[in-house]
Amino acid sequence: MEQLTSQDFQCLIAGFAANVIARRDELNELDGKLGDADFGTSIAGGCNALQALLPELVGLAPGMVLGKSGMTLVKSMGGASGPLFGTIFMRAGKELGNQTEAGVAELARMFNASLEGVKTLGKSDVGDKTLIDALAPAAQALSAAAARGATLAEALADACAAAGQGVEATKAMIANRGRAHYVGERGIGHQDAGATAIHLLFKVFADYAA
Amino acid sequence: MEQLTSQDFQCLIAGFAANVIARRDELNELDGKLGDADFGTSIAGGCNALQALLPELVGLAPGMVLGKSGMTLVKSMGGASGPLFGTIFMRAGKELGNQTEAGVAELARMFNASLEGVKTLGKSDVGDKTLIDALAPAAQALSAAAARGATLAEALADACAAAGQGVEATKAMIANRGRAHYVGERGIGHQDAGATAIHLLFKVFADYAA
Amino acid sequence: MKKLINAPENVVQEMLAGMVMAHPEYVRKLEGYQCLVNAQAPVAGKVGLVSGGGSGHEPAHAGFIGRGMLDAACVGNVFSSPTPDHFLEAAKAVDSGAGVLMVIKNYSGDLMNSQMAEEMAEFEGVKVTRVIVDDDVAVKNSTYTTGRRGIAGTVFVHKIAGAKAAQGASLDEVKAVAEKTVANVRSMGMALSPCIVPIAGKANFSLAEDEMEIGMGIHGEPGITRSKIAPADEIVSALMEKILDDIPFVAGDEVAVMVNGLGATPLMELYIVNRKVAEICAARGISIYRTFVGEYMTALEMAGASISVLRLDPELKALLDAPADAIAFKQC
Amino acid sequence: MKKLINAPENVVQEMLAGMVMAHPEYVRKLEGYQCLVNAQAPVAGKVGLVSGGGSGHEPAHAGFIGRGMLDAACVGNVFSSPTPDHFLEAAKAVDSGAGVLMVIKNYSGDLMNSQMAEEMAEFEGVKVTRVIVDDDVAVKNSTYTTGRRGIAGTVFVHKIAGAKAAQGASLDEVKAVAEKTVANVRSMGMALSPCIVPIAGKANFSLAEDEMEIGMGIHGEPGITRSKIAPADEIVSALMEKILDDIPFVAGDEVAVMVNGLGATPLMELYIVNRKVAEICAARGISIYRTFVGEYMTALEMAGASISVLRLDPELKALLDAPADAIAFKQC
Ligand SMILES: Nc1ncnc2c1ncn2[C@@H]1O[C@H](COP(=O)(O)OP(=O)(O)O)[C@@H](O)[C@H]1O
Ligand SMILES: Nc1ncnc2c1ncn2[C@@H]1O[C@H](COP(=O)(O)OP(=O)(O)O)[C@@H](O)[C@H]1O
Ligand SMILES: [Mg+2]
Ligand SMILES: [Mg+2]
Ligand SMILES: [Mg+2]
Ligand SMILES: [Mg+2]
Repeated sequence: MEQLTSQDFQCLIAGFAANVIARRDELNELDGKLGDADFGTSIAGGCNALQALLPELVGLAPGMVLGKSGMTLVKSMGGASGPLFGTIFMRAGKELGNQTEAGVAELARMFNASLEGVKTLGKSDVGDKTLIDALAPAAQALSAAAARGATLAEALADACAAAGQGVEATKAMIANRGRAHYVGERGIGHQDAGATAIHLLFKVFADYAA
Repeated sequence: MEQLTSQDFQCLIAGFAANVIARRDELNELDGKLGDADFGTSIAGGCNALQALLPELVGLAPGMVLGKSGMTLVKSMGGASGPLFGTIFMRAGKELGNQTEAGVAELARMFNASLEGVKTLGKSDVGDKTLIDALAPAAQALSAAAARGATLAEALADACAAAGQGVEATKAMIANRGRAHYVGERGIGHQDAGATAIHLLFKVFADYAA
Repeated sequence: MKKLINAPENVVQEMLAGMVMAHPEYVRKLEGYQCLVNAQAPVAGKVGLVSGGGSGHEPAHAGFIGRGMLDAACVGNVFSSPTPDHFLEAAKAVDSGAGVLMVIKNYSGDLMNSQMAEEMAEFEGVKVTRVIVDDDVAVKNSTYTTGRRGIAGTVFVHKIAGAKAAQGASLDEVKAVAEKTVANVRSMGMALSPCIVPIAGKANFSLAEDEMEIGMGIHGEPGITRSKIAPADEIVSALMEKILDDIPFVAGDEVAVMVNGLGATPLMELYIVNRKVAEICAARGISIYRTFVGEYMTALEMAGASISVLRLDPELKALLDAPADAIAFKQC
Repeated sequence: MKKLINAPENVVQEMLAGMVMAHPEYVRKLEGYQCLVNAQAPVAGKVGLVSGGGSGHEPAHAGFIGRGMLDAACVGNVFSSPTPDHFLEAAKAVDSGAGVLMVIKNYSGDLMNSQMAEEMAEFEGVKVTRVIVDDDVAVKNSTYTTGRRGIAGTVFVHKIAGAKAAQGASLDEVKAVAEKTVANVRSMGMALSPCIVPIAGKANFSLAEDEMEIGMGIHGEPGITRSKIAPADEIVSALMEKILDDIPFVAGDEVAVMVNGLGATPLMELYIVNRKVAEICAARGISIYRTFVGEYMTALEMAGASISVLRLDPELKALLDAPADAIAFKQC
């Protein structure tokens, strides 16, 4: 498989939702170390809404699949992560536009657009100990993969690995944004929950394409 | 010693105060089983006020010594026991009037007057699981002792023993008055705190005259 | 014991000082007594309204001092009745010559201390009379016992008698409407956790992590049943059945409702309780005229709530609606 | 977890239902949204005032709906910002054409969700603007971080902006006075015990039996220092030093003070806190114009308190004094 179709994106969204729901408590616990322990509940709530949305996605263009999913997350999650995760999907969908399929080059463009959206909305950047620290390296890995003409499987495996390293890197950081910044130095050693969910997203993509 | 003078009553009040203060926590615990666990704190507070009052009692007639002590208890204790213990001393003092000494006959009259005062104020009677169940038998013992011409030591020893039996008897009773009545049957097996303090009062008298 | 206090033996004095500092336009302290008095009292020609009892029930009772409610409140130590001299001085401070009504909750201590004060007032030429509130249906009433306890329903008595007094009614009239309120109000509470009297330093009872006590008093006196904790709707149903069946309240009655927090229970939960109270009233054909949700008569940091229902008639409705401007009870 | 609730996932809906049932003369529910709207809104010509945020802070924010304060409040899940559509619908419901000001506490979630709502409102032709409250001096301010948190000082913004809007001021004028309030209010809190988010079912942090945390946030976010519990006066001194030195407040300043309970702390303790607050202000030559003591911005059943100090000028004084008739904030 070198191109992802609408049906693929529907499967990916279903897979992401199922994985997140299964890890709800784990994500709450991570948020608990740095913030208010609700990230798992919040994103699992959003993923329940995604599951309910799935039937409505059938037959839509991939961009709309992602856009509608993003809007659903925004409307159902709340908290800081709702607008951010919503933006990730909405911007990715917008970037894809009316195209009927997405390959490595498109995915690279899409997730870089997501990254820009998150940075603008969150007024944050790489190194702030947020989901950006997973999303940015993943997007970069996709760009690199596209540049060297890698396969979809390779590209997504790279993105997943980069996101994973990004999650690891958040452990050493001191947060500037979100509730995690209130813990300041006490947060060193703990990984960011939002970044962890981004890693999960790319893992679902990578496993699907593998 | 067959007659108690003003100085004797001052000593008795000092003795009662010291004993009660030493048993504050114990009395709180007893009240805690049936009521709100404050009786020790309350009567110990009254006894602190009695200790502060002692210098003012010097030179007063016995009736005034008791009357002033009673008023001090009323003003310093609060709760249910304040008016009741205050009444016990005030009525005893009033009954003695201007007499300069009190023997067995006077003590019998005095504590029977106290008993009547408590019954009227508390709208309570023997068998209600209150301090009356210690005070009534003690007063009766004093009357019996007076009738048979017993010595002061014998009379007060009898009164103390009767009060002690009264305390024991409260264990089997179900309270009708005071906060203890809210526990109803759950209070069976526990002795009344107010009755315990009355027993202490007569123990101080008995030990003094022995 | 975790409390925001200094020395436990100073809590009442320091609280009173803090209240006067916060609300000098409402209250002043009666020098030498644990009493707060309406800054405007005595009001010429107006019956004085005094309440009091142990502290630890804040905002009751000093928080209800203000225009259209209380003229003074005496504050005993935590959960312990004030002594007669405090009641007496409060009555003297607010008497304008029209006499003074004392609103007393039905506990042995409060009864006896206020009775002594009433008798002492006679000697001082102040006309004082009392009304005894006994709204708690958790305790069976009987002439052989002290009878039912006074709990949050007392706040309705303050409001209604306060409004009547503010209208310039006579002592007899104020007392009559206070007694009518007492006759028509019923309450019951429950607790999820105990509270700690500062001077005791430890909880006055214990409840297991999954236990609650239905009928708990506002000093931690035992209730009717201790049982496993249940959903709010079930608890409310149990309380409301006891309350409504007591007078009884019947279809067509108009009532005021008070959902009162005992201290630690969040307002969120009180509103969840109120939802079920309103549903039950609707199902029984009882119409709710006014609802009060909040902390009115607390038991320090006890978790739990009480529900009070007051049956209304046109007079009580008008008096309940009258404006009030007390520290912790305002009606614009 | 011991709570007077039914299913944890229904607490917000049931609370809102209970609020509407209790106070139909103040609020109505916006069908399909977690929003309560002033029963009178929109008021012709008046700027609409909307607030919101996670629930669990009751009476904030829905309890501040009423004449002279808020027109609507959106309520997210416990401690979690509402989504943009709720803010949007609230704004639409209260807009009379004069525009809408949203009062938002400075948390990433509230910021982003309300910003999205602001952008969406533009498309719907509703003029919406925001003011961000960041009064908590426990957190250092910096352009590189999210900055200070918004806590109980927000209630002053509601009161003052609400009074300005009630006077018929324009959106720009209401926003300006809200921003002036934000610029002049500083707060800080502390906690003695954690709280339990119903859906989590367990405490969100733990404190040993002799520990407290200074600077604790209203969602249980960590504070500045965790230490052995100290006497109230010491704690208040520590908080006041941070607060007063921040603007800084200086001798001659006139201020309003709010001593706010976080949930489980009895009013008795809040007044003990206020006593020391007043003493410290007096010692610094700062004069207190008005004091508010009670629960305004809670964190469920957390034990603890926050102190807020607002520096006043003649305009702010007049607006603070203006009448208000909200569910949980009345000024006669
Ligand atoms: N300003 C921001 N920019 C980017 N990511 C952010 C920002 N604020 C928070 N996040 C991300 O959101 C996650 C927390 O989400 P959530 O728990 O829902 O938010 P909150 O409880 O703070 O409202 C964090 O782990 C972080 O990755
Ligand atoms: N009506 C009454 N008549 C006689 N004694 C009473 C009455 N009520 C209470 N008592 C006595 O007072 C004691 C309780 O005193 P205390 O704890 O100070 O009162 P409370 O806490 O109920 O205000 C009881 O142990 C009982 O002996
Ligand atoms: Mg969070
Ligand atoms: Mg007791
Ligand atoms: Mg007591
Ligand atoms: Mg959150």
